[in-house]
Amino acid sequence: MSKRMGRREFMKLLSYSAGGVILAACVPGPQKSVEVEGPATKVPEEVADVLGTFPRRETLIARILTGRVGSPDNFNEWVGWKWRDRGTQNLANEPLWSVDFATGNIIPGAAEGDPTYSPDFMSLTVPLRKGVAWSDGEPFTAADLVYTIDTLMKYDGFSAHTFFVDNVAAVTAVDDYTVKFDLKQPNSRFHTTFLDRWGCTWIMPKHIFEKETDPVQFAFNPYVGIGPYKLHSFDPQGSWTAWEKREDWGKSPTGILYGEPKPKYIIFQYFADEGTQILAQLTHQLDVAELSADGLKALLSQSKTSRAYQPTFPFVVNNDPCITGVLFNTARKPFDNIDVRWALTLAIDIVEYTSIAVDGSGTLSPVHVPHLGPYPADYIKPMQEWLKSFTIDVGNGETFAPYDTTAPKRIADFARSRGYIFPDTQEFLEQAFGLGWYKFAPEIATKLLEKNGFKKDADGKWLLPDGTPWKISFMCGTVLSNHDARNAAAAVQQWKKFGIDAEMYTTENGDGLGATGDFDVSGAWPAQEPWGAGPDLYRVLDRWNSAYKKPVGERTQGIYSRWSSDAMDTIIKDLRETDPFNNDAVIALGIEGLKEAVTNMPGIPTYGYIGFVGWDEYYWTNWPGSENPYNEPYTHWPNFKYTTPFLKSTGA
Amino acid sequence: MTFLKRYLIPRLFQYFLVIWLGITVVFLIPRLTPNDPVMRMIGEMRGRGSTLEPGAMDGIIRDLTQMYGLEGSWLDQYWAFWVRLAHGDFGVSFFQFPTPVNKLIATAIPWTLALLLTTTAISWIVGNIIGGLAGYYSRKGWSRTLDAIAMVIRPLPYYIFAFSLLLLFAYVVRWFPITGGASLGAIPSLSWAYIKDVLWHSILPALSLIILGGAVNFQTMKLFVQNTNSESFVQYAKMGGVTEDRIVSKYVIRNAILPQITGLALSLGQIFSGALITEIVFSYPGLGMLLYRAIINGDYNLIMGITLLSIVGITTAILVVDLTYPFFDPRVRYN
Amino acid sequence: MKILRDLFRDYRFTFSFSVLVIIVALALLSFVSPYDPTLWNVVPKDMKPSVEHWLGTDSNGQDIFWQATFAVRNSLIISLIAGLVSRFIAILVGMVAGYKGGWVDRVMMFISDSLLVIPLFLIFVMLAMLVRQFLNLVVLGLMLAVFGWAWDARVIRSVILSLRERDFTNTAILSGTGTVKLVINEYMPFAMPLIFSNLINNIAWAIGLEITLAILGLVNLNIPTLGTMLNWALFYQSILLGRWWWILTPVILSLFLFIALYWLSTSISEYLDPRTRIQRVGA
Amino acid sequence: MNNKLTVLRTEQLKAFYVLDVQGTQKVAKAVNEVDLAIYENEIYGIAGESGCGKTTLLKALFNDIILPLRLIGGKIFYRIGWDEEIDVTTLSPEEKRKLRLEYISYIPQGSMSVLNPVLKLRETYEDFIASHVSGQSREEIFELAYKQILELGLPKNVLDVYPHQLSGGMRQRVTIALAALMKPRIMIGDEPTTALDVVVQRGVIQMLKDIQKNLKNTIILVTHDMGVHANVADRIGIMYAGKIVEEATTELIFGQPRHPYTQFLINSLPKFGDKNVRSSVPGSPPSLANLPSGCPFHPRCPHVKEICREQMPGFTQLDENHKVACWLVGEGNHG
Repeated sequence: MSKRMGRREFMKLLSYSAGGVILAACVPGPQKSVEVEGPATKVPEEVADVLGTFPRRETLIARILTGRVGSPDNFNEWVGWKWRDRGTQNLANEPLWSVDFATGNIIPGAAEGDPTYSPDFMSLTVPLRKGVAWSDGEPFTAADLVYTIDTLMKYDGFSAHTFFVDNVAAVTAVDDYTVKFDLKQPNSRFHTTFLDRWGCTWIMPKHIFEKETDPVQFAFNPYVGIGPYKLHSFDPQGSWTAWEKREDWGKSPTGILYGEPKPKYIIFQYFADEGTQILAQLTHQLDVAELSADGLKALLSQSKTSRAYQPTFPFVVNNDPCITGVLFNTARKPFDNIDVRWALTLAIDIVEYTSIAVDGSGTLSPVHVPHLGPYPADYIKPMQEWLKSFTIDVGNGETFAPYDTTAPKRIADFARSRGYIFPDTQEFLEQAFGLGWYKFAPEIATKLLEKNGFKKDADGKWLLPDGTPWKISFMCGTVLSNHDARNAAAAVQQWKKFGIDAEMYTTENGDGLGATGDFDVSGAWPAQEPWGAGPDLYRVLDRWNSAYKKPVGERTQGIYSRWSSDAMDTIIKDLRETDPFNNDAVIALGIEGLKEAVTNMPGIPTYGYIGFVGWDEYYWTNWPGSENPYNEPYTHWPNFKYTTPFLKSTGA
Repeated sequence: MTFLKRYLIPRLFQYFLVIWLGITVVFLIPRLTPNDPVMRMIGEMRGRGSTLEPGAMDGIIRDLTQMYGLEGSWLDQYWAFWVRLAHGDFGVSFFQFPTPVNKLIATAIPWTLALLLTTTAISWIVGNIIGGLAGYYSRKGWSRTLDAIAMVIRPLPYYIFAFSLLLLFAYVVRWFPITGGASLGAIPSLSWAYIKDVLWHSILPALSLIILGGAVNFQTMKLFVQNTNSESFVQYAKMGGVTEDRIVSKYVIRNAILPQITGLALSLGQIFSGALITEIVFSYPGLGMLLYRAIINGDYNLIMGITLLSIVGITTAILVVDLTYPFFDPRVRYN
Repeated sequence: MKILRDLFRDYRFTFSFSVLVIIVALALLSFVSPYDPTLWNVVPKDMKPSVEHWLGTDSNGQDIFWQATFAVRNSLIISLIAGLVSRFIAILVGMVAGYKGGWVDRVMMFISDSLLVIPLFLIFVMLAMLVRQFLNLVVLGLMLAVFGWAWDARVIRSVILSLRERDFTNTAILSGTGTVKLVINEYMPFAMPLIFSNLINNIAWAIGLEITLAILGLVNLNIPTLGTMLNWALFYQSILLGRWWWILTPVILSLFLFIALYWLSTSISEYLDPRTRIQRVGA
Repeated sequence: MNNKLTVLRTEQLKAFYVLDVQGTQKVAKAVNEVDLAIYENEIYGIAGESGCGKTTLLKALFNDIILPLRLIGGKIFYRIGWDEEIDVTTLSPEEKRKLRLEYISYIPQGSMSVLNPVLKLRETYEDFIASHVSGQSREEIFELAYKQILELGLPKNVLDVYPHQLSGGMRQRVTIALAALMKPRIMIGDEPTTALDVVVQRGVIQMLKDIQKNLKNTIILVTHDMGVHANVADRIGIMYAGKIVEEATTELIFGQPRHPYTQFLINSLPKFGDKNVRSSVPGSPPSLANLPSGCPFHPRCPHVKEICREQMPGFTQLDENHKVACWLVGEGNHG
């Protein structure tokens, strides 16, 4: 109790210091570990009614992830970037299919089921859901989808224009609820452009767009979609957007699939500063938000009504299908050398690495897909034997088996030493920390480097083969809480300890420098993320396609590591000719692809993307936490609409 | 007539030359940075999970380059910029495509002007009056106390100071709202309820700016007054038995304020750049964040739009000071 | 020596001098730091102040006391470069423009006006983006200096303008005093208090801008400064997590630094100003 | 002693600068046991080298004793009515203020800096007048001011300009006119002619004389220039190291100076037809904070005797209008 008072006192004190009173020495100190229990927060009565038009009990307030909406009165999602997590993708729009990240399944929304490809992959048909209506009451039919594709192909201002012009020969409505696409060349993954992960090709309401002379310039305000919520109002400054449950919610795919959404209003609000945002959540003015690691700790320690995705350490959401890590620019010396890339991998002590990056809370993956959803079962577990037997050539006829199955256990021990408390079951450890990673073997790394002519100087600093000091500039973005920066910080620390002059280089222009190959090492994803549903790794492997690779100085179209191999090209070609719904064949090819990637290590996979969601359960409960993961937990993801029917009002 | 020919016309010529030079520099600098708006947009879409098919990338880049009007050489773009400007048009924002820059600025500017004009004016007036009195009565207890307070407040990093105010007044005692320029759900109108709401939300951001800005003005003015206080004309007026209120206002403050007038004009001119950290801490709407995001995203047209305002604002402020300064200080002549 | 003795008579000077000595000593201590300031995880994380770690440790696993020694040193370097170099330019430009008048004045004011009108913030963000890789302390200091003199040059110029109209200028010119001598002997004493307060303002401005740039992530966050230290503390939510020993270290350090500089400037400028000197000594 | 009416009188006036140096007090004895009796309708000159305390004496006579100058002892009497002598050191600040300009006024050394540079002279006049009279009579006084300006031969528009637009001589005349405006009983001038060239000086002296003749009041004039004293003063007090050492009518001072210091001062005056460079007083004046023992002049005195080093002589009354403090002349009266 006294400890909690101390923290409160400190905060008060800091505020008083604004008035000139600084008595820091009198503040009792806080504690080291994070408390889940917090002080009772007094809820001011006025919070409940401050909103006027939106009765607080019937309203859910969530944070816009992507910031203040720059063009709040423009909902034309087909042109440029439109802040779609303000509620358009997550409430008001429904795509043909969405990925259910919690299970790895596909949720058919506007579609009735999977598409059917012709055997030569030159055409496919899509069945549409019946009984769906646009939020203005007009029925949703095949004509809308056909109109959308025709329009996108007609105007080059649409982002997806080139893609459809390159791929689609014709699109026709077979009947009101069936659409047939004829393709220009075989494409077994064409349907994934309609698969919503965080944006996909959406369907335009024909009856509205056809009235417009220039659909590119059309602002599409008010927004009309087939999702369960419709636009209520928005701030002209873009700081909030309010959505209202449709009276005919039963005519949205969400309503048809899961029943009535519970909150009458949902508002997405913008917060520029995390500290302010936490204060809003502590005072129940914000129900749900994604935070930084320490922001979440602060929220949990101050609030009794807030919870995280997991009830215990590591608290985090670890079912986002991205793998984070380190990406080498293999077009630049010395990163073109496999030995160098492996040496840098073995110079990493993964326990210390994750402790620096995420306080030990990431789930490790030794391969280039994350440890979540279907991937452990389909890939990581089946690959264990291969990983254990995998060796690298250290030189002088010596080999080394780098795989280390004790890494998760060691991370768990570290976390306990920090004071965190969590279950000690094999199942939990595997889910929280993964199955294994690579050994910390600086002596092997040294041998690998010396094999290639690297030397250490008198101060123990590494020199390049030409005798100049080895400097590594690790490129990442300026937002320090993002995982590229977290990985950058951790890797730089590890390599510095190993004797390399490494430094973090933060830039806003990561994409420009990345695409043109003007960097050493980057914190961008070490591999393209998979779709997140089904075992198909086509999306991951295809970015290593040599056909996309451009010389340094030109914008490459593939992954920025600019790595490719003949073996990988063959695997990609085989996969392209495989039916994506043929799981066994897809998995077999996927494993081959991952082996090729691990062997060459064009980027180091470290831990899966983790998010820090904080829910204030004062007004709404039954969130999809780890003990009841009925849906993915984020409010900014497209699937949030499928969570709304399961929420429960506390009646507070 | 000679004033016109020998002073005003060259001065106006200089005025427009400075504006032209400023604009040209602002036109060039973003184009010199490695930040390419097309790549930024692609990066933004990619970073936010959009599926961009690798095969379609070249086409997307081509389309965006064309849409943004970045096809020709810099000279072509520069010419196109002046042609557009002649029609009072800044073009469309790249990042908020296809929203016109004019509209983005028009939505944000009332917030910035309302907040910063008020706070700049108040902190200048209050800071100078209190600072002037404190300088004149510098041996009194209250003067020393105020001086100590200003001295402690001023070095506090603005972010820490603003967040402390927020903690105190919006969390510990909940008198003011935590965030935003108006309540959630409030739609702009000229109703009293809305205006009241906006005022209520503006108190903490305004307070943070006024206190810090006031402390700066206080300290400067106090120093100036202490210097003026020992000038012969003040001593002479005292010898002449001039009443103290006249000495303070017409002899001490009236003279000490002269350098502060230039300062005020420049702060007013700088308003158009917005107050970024204020906008961050209080999630307050305004030009600061708009400009910052435009810079980060390489949104050339939006950068031009906001900085043009800012350049004209400051240049005009300087011009006004130069033209009116002889009225404040008769010793200074037009030259 | 007499000057120093006179100055030490002023409690403000004594205080400021002691604080600055302590701060400079802190900065010098950085040269004997047992830790490399760019290495993380060298001490246990998030420890309260203790005997081993006088000011505790931070969430990056660094010792805050030793980190602060580097921060103070680097912030002093940046702000002194910025302050002194820009003061030099401002005094030179302001005095020459104000005294010479005519086309010299016009050209100089044209340059300074042009610098003044381009929003500084834009320039800094852009330059920071452009040169972040080379953004060491000296470059940052010079960057702040090059763009930080224009305003003060104008202020100094206007002081000179009004001084030029005073009698002693004519008297001095008639008696054949050279320009340089006139400016230094006659104008500098009048401008000195102003220049001192400007110097302090400028140093304050440089430190403040460095903090702003650091909070926005636009400087090299590996180099400890008061700004980057604050940025890391805020990034790890040390206020809401109650890690007061971390957040308060850069805040209190900059507080004392500023108060010391402020008192130093008022004390010295009062000393330099013969009119207030008698008053002060007589007090 | 005589039948003239005393308007200003001091008794054993001691006014020291008390400085606190590293905890120990340092005392500058600027005015040390001065007894003065100044009559109605005369011009009284105070002469001495710079640093002898004459300006401080002037301030004390003006009852303007402010820190760090302190009244250590003695009294200052003004004759307010015909019979009423009051000790003005005991007055409240407001009472002191009211006496100024109306009863006793001050003529500064006429440099640019005594007049508020940002005010037209009319406004300065307005401030001075309005601080002493109110309402209807203020306008009357203004009319008087105009009349007076014309009478004194100043240009008609002199009140419509700023101080910096006037020549030094003109500014000096304006300050004299201002001092005389309310017909004060005493006017005190602090080196009013020093900064002026000889021709202008003569005009200013004439102006002072005219005013005195007109108003029949008292002028106390401080200057180091013995030539000026010779021209204007009726009586002269010679001051050395905080003390009056000789006092007599002008004729006596110039005709029969008795104190060696006075003799030096007179001899340093250039005379017509004399082409030799005049010798000035040898040595330099003593520091007021560290006076020699005995007679403070003894280190520079050519006729120094043993007693001079040990004891300060008292005044010897040579004549009704002539007194000297010197061992050469007599033992004096210490009572």
